[in-house]
Amino acid sequence: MASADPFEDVVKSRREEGFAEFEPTRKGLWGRFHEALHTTPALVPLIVLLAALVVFGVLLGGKFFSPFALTLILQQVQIVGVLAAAQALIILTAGIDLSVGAVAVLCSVLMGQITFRYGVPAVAAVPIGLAAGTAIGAVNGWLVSRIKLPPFIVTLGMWQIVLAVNYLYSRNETIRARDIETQAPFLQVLGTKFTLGGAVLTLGVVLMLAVVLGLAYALRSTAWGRHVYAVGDDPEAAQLAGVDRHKTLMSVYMLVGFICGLAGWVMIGRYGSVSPSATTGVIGNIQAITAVVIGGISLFGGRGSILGAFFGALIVGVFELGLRMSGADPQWTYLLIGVLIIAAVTIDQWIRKVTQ
Amino acid sequence: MASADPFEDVVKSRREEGFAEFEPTRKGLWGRFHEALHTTPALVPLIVLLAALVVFGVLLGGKFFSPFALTLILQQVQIVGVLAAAQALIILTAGIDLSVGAVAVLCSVLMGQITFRYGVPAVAAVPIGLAAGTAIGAVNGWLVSRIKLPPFIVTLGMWQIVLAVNYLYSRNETIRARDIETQAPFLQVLGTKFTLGGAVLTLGVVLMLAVVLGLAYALRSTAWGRHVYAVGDDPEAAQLAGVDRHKTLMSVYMLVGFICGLAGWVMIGRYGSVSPSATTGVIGNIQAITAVVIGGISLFGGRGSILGAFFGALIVGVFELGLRMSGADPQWTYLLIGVLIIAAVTIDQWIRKVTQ
Amino acid sequence: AETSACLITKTDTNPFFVKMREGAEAKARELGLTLNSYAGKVDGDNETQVAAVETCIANGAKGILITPSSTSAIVPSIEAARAAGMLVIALDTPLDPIDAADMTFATDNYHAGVLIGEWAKGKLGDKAKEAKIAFLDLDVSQPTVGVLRDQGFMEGFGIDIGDPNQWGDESDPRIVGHDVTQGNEEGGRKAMENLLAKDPMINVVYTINEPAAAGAYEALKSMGREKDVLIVSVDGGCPGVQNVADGVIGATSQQYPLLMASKGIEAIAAYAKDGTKPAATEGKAFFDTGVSLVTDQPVEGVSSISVARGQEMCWG
Amino acid sequence: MTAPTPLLEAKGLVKRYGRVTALDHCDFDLLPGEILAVIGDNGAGKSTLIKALSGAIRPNAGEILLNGSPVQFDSPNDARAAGIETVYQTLAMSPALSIADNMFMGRELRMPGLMGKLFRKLDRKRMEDFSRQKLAELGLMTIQNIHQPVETLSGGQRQGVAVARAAAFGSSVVILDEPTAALGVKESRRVLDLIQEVRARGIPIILISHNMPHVFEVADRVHVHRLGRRLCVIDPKQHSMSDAVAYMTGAAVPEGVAEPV
Amino acid sequence: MTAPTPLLEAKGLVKRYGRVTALDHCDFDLLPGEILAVIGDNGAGKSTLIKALSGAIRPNAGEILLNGSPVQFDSPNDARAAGIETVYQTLAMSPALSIADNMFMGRELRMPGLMGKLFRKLDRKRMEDFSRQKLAELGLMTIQNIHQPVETLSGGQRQGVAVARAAAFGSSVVILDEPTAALGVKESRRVLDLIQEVRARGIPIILISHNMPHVFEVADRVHVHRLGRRLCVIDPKQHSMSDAVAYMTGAAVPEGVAEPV
Ligand SMILES: Nc1ncnc2c1ncn2[C@@H]1O[C@H](COP(=O)(O)OP(=O)(O)OP(=O)(O)O)[C@@H](O)[C@H]1O
Ligand SMILES: Nc1ncnc2c1ncn2[C@@H]1O[C@H](COP(=O)(O)OP(=O)(O)OP(=O)(O)O)[C@@H](O)[C@H]1O
Ligand SMILES: [Mg+2]
Ligand SMILES: [Mg+2]
Repeated sequence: MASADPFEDVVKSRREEGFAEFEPTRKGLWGRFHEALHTTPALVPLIVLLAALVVFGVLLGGKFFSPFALTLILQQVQIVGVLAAAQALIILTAGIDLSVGAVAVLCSVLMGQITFRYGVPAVAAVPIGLAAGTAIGAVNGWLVSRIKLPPFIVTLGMWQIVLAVNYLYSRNETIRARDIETQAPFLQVLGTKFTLGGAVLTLGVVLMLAVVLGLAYALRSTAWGRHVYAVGDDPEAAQLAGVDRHKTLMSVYMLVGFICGLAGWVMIGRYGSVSPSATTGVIGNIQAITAVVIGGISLFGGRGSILGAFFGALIVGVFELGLRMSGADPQWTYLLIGVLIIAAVTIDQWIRKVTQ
Repeated sequence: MASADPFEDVVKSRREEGFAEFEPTRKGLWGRFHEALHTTPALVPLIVLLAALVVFGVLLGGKFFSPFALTLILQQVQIVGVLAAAQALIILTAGIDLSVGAVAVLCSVLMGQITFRYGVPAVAAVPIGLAAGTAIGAVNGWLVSRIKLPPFIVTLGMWQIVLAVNYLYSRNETIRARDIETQAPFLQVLGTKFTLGGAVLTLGVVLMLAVVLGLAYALRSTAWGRHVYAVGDDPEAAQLAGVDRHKTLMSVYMLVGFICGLAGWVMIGRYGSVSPSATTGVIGNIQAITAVVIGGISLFGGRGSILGAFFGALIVGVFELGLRMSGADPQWTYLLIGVLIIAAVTIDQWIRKVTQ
Repeated sequence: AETSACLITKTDTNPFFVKMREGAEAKARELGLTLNSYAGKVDGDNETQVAAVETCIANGAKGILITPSSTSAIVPSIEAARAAGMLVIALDTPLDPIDAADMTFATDNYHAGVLIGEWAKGKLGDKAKEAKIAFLDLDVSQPTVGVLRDQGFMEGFGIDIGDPNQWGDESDPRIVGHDVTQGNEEGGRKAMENLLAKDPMINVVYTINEPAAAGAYEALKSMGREKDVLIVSVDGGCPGVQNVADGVIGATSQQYPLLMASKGIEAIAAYAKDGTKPAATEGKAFFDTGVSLVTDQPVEGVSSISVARGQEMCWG
Repeated sequence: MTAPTPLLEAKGLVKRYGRVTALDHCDFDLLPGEILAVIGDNGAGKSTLIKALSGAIRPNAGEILLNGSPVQFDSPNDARAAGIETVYQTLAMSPALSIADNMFMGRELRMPGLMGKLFRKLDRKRMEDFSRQKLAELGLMTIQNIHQPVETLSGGQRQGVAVARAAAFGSSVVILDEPTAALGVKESRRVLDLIQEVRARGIPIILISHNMPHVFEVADRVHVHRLGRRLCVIDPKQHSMSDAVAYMTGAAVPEGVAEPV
Repeated sequence: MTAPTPLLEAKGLVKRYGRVTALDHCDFDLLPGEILAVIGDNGAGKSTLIKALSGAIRPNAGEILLNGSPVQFDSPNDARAAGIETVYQTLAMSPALSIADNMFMGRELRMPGLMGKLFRKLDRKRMEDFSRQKLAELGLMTIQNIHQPVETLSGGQRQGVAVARAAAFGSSVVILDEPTAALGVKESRRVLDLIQEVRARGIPIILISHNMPHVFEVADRVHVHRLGRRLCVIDPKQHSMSDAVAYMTGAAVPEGVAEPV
């Protein structure tokens, strides 16, 4: 045994060392593409989206590539797009929010009823609705973060509660589009149309884009965003490393509630009327989760990009409109969308694999 | 520096050592109770279940504690109970199965239609239906395990596909109970009633109990069960440790498909008729997941017991029957069930905390 | 003990059933009955209805009013309830077989469809031959009401309906397509957009109910086509009739849920008192609570009532 | 020599996990400016002790005193606010985030000017340069890509990041739980240097290690932990490594202590 | 001395992760019955090398030969089927499962008789007794509850379980990636004994370690890894620890090798 050998002395004096360097292994366009895929994971769903557009374009010809059809897709995904952005935030924290759709519907009902039942001006009713959404988010967040209940259960319960409150409070009454138009047009303001190079867009679409891009920036380039990822990745580790888990979760859930409120406002713009029985209340959550997962965000938290979720929403929108335009009947459309969703994620996996 | 000190020699000769022992810290009944909670996590939802029974018993009196009402709960949770057992298996592997309800409905439709449309005897149609369920499970499993798609997406797609196939294949036709009774009574055999000490049970209830207990045994006391937990806990680690991840996942998904087939057969027994538009196809998945999560199984896999899932299903069943019997109107019932689900899990958390 | 009754509706989110419940509650209060209400979770929810029937048996109710989600699948449960000595009355939708219930107080949904179909055909006149029709239905699971209304419209309009238990199997070239709406504004708008993307020249729109019609109207309006398309619908709720007045909907078939419900409660009260069971309308297997076409643009050969009259009779 | 007031002190700490007793009325003290080593068998309760001191767990009984006055840490952030910086044995990193993100977790740098103030934009470049430099100081020159997520680093590289973080930001106490376990010869050496640099800044250090030569090289006092409690504190200048090993494994009993089992 | 055929051999292994090169045309050989130590800086690629040898990753290029014939391992199970048993640096344990469950993962014992055959019932008692005994042999006497989930064990206890597993079940090659990193003095000593016992059974061992005294105590040959490839193989009897450290850190270049960077 040579334990008296002062082997550590060899490393006691510091030498100048360079960082290990290897020859770049792949070059040219293909190499750049690989590199880009690695640094920007949202590119993969984007590729799938473009592929879907091309396929339907070829199948349907000019009818599909008309500004009309393409902007229709944007309009149809407005609400799911906003909800998917909210859902993505929660899923990044390793949670899940089943109440997003219901909260959106309740907020739209509140905005409408507060205006029409109590005569509050619409410009005040909208902030009240948004505040209500934020408050519901805060309750969810508190239960998840303080009482440490599983997000699935908290938001499942909240979903039922919010939907029931929504029906009970509205007494199941719809506020008609015509009435809103004449008495409180501000509620519908996000439905305002404008043309941009032949494409007809609404303010709701612009709001959706703003929400998605704003969140993408905040998640990538602010400390808050890093904390959201850290909490979702490994909450124990994040807390030991100095992240305030409670504060981060509360901010996320409250922001999500607020965004759901915005979605409710977008709904009024899009449908004109205010109805408690909007389908979004029932399936908005699954639609949003689907978009998020197709967009490549892990349900286990901490991995993925919010832009991916947005592309995920668009992918589903393209499939739905494309299939309807090609004349598949509703039941077949339903079936084919199932197939296409699986196919989209398979292609996604495949791209990731060959570009490993 | 003393690096020449042969300090390791101290431990070179082995001494007799005893295992570290500390005085047991808590004694008596309370200590035993703690101990039991630690070794049998399913006890916590069981306590919540008993509490719910007591509360409704006090509220509703003898009406609720009649053998009729109590066995009614068992009959009403038959299907969700079986689906929750299946779902629990998948969730233990860190997956999720949105197709369970739809597969159950499709299997019941297949059993019915194969008998009535093609004149195959019912004793043969049932196994065909079960095989179909297993096959769908195999497809899910293959996509999850081989193509490595997220289970959420695979089963979301499969859910839509199966539901659409179900409507298309059955041509939206319901096979009436009377016809089944006269022409193929074997299909309804799980609806057979018998009395056991005043309580009316059906073979379907017995089947549910058998499935739950059988799975509980297999998960706890066989190598396969340990592998299921290991794969759900940390798939990488399990594979490095020598578990065949693919084989384990395939066996789980196929078994789940088979159990969904059984659920379909139970449905025929319970409802008498065979209907493609059974709601289980649409909301069976959420019901099953809810039961599983209330039962204390982690959605991140690898933790929890299948008995817990069963108690979770019963808890929801008790809430629903109790609220209905006390005459709450439907929206209030939904609202209260939402509150109660959150409350149940809060109590669960609380019990875990005080007995830490 | 006090007499209790159950009302089981398909869902309780559709205003139609909300009104039905209000009617039943008002009548029950008047007659001193305890009323427990139940509803399915989604359209076509048979399972929850079965559980509700079982609860009514456990509670020892005297009678059940039910709008069956699945007309045949619910029958075994209904038989069990009747065996337990309860009076079972089907509201709005008959059971299959119809005599599985003690009595049925219903509108004929098929007939409601026929009325709007005939009206649309008459309104278009000769142009009916090259009409382009969009069908906005309820759900892919094709619940019975949706099928009856849809197929009734086709018959009224003169389209070969193929299998009467199913929509979507027809081959008439005038049909642009079917899409599903869940019976609300949201679904109505999206379905309309989808069908317009398929064929922008649509000029007749059948809708399952008035909320779907309102949604379809929004889609048409955003493309500037609201003036040259005929929308027809079924239900006759007050906002719907108002929409007829505003020109959003051309004509709608009005039903009377409050009437059905109050009749039903009266029947249960009578049965509880002396065991009498209600009788059917002359010549029919059920008690017909009637349906009327509401429009201000009457068409010859199709009887209709004015919007003003419709507003008086609307539910709520 | 009269003892100075300990900077950090613990009395009678108890921590139980169900049937398991991890700390059994354990005492502890850390004097200002010293390097205190904590040694003991696997499972003796060393990590549990420092988790209690750094607010990561709450003990069932006992009290903790900082500068002589009792404190209660409900979260690691409380302890950090009191200036206690810790490298946990599990490293406490977010696997999917990059090296720089992990180094600066909870104390991120913002861009100067408007972008930072108004848009709270992170200064990526500054954080990456700092990380690269700290890792180079530790001799971790094999890191090829500074954007690599921490989960893709080798075991030693990961540990290096955690140690660099604590040393760079430590303010009043630095706790290191087996900081060199996964490190190579050169990298371990650099960590020992770093420990001495930190001490030279006047910051006391708690070092848990199984490497006796290293412990005896740097420690001022050695806390020997056995079966959930402090067995004794020895002076490395007056005791040999063999003594220490004998005490901690139970092969010998230090003077004035009754063998506990 | 003519070289015997290597039992396990690798030629020109390459493994890239995106921009990172972990193995750069690396060669490797293991002779029958020897203890081969692999040493190298943090991040040199040692773990990646043994992952390639044990089927845990698939190299981008290069070939692996077992007893002279090429093999391809698509999964760790393939390698295990060929008799290669590995302790990974990350330990590869299921955190929520108990010690015995982890020890016997993939090779569970069934009850004798009908219960085992028909109902495939596990023999819990036998597995627990075996685990307890193996842990006692390693000196891990601080484990208080054999039913404890592995995630609640201390760092060293966890590593002990992993090492005990590989040593107990190793059949033709045993690979140990830093098996003593988290272990105490006594426990490390026992692992070294264990390694020699395994070799005495005729089973060759690959030992990755940063502990030079241990390496030089037990190894027959030392593979020095640097920057993703084998720099040289040295005989511990003819080279000093200082030489080895100098080679692996790049402070000196062994004869006949051109400095790669
Ligand atoms: N969460 C827990 N649940 C149950 N037992 C635990 C838990 N954490 C630690 N223990 C037990 O407490 C004892 C002390 O563990 P600790 O991690 O403090 O040991 P250690 O001295 O740091 O050992 P090592 O040198 O191996 O890191 C061990 O027996 C361990 O099994
Ligand atoms: N999945 C991965 N993705 C990207 N880079 C990786 C991945 N795994 C390993 N690397 C890189 O490959 C190199 C070699 O890593 P490896 O784990 O083999 O080192 P090692 O020699 O075992 O080091 P240590 O002594 O610290 O364990 C490191 O630079 C590491 O960052
Ligand atoms: Mg430790
Ligand atoms: Mg390594």
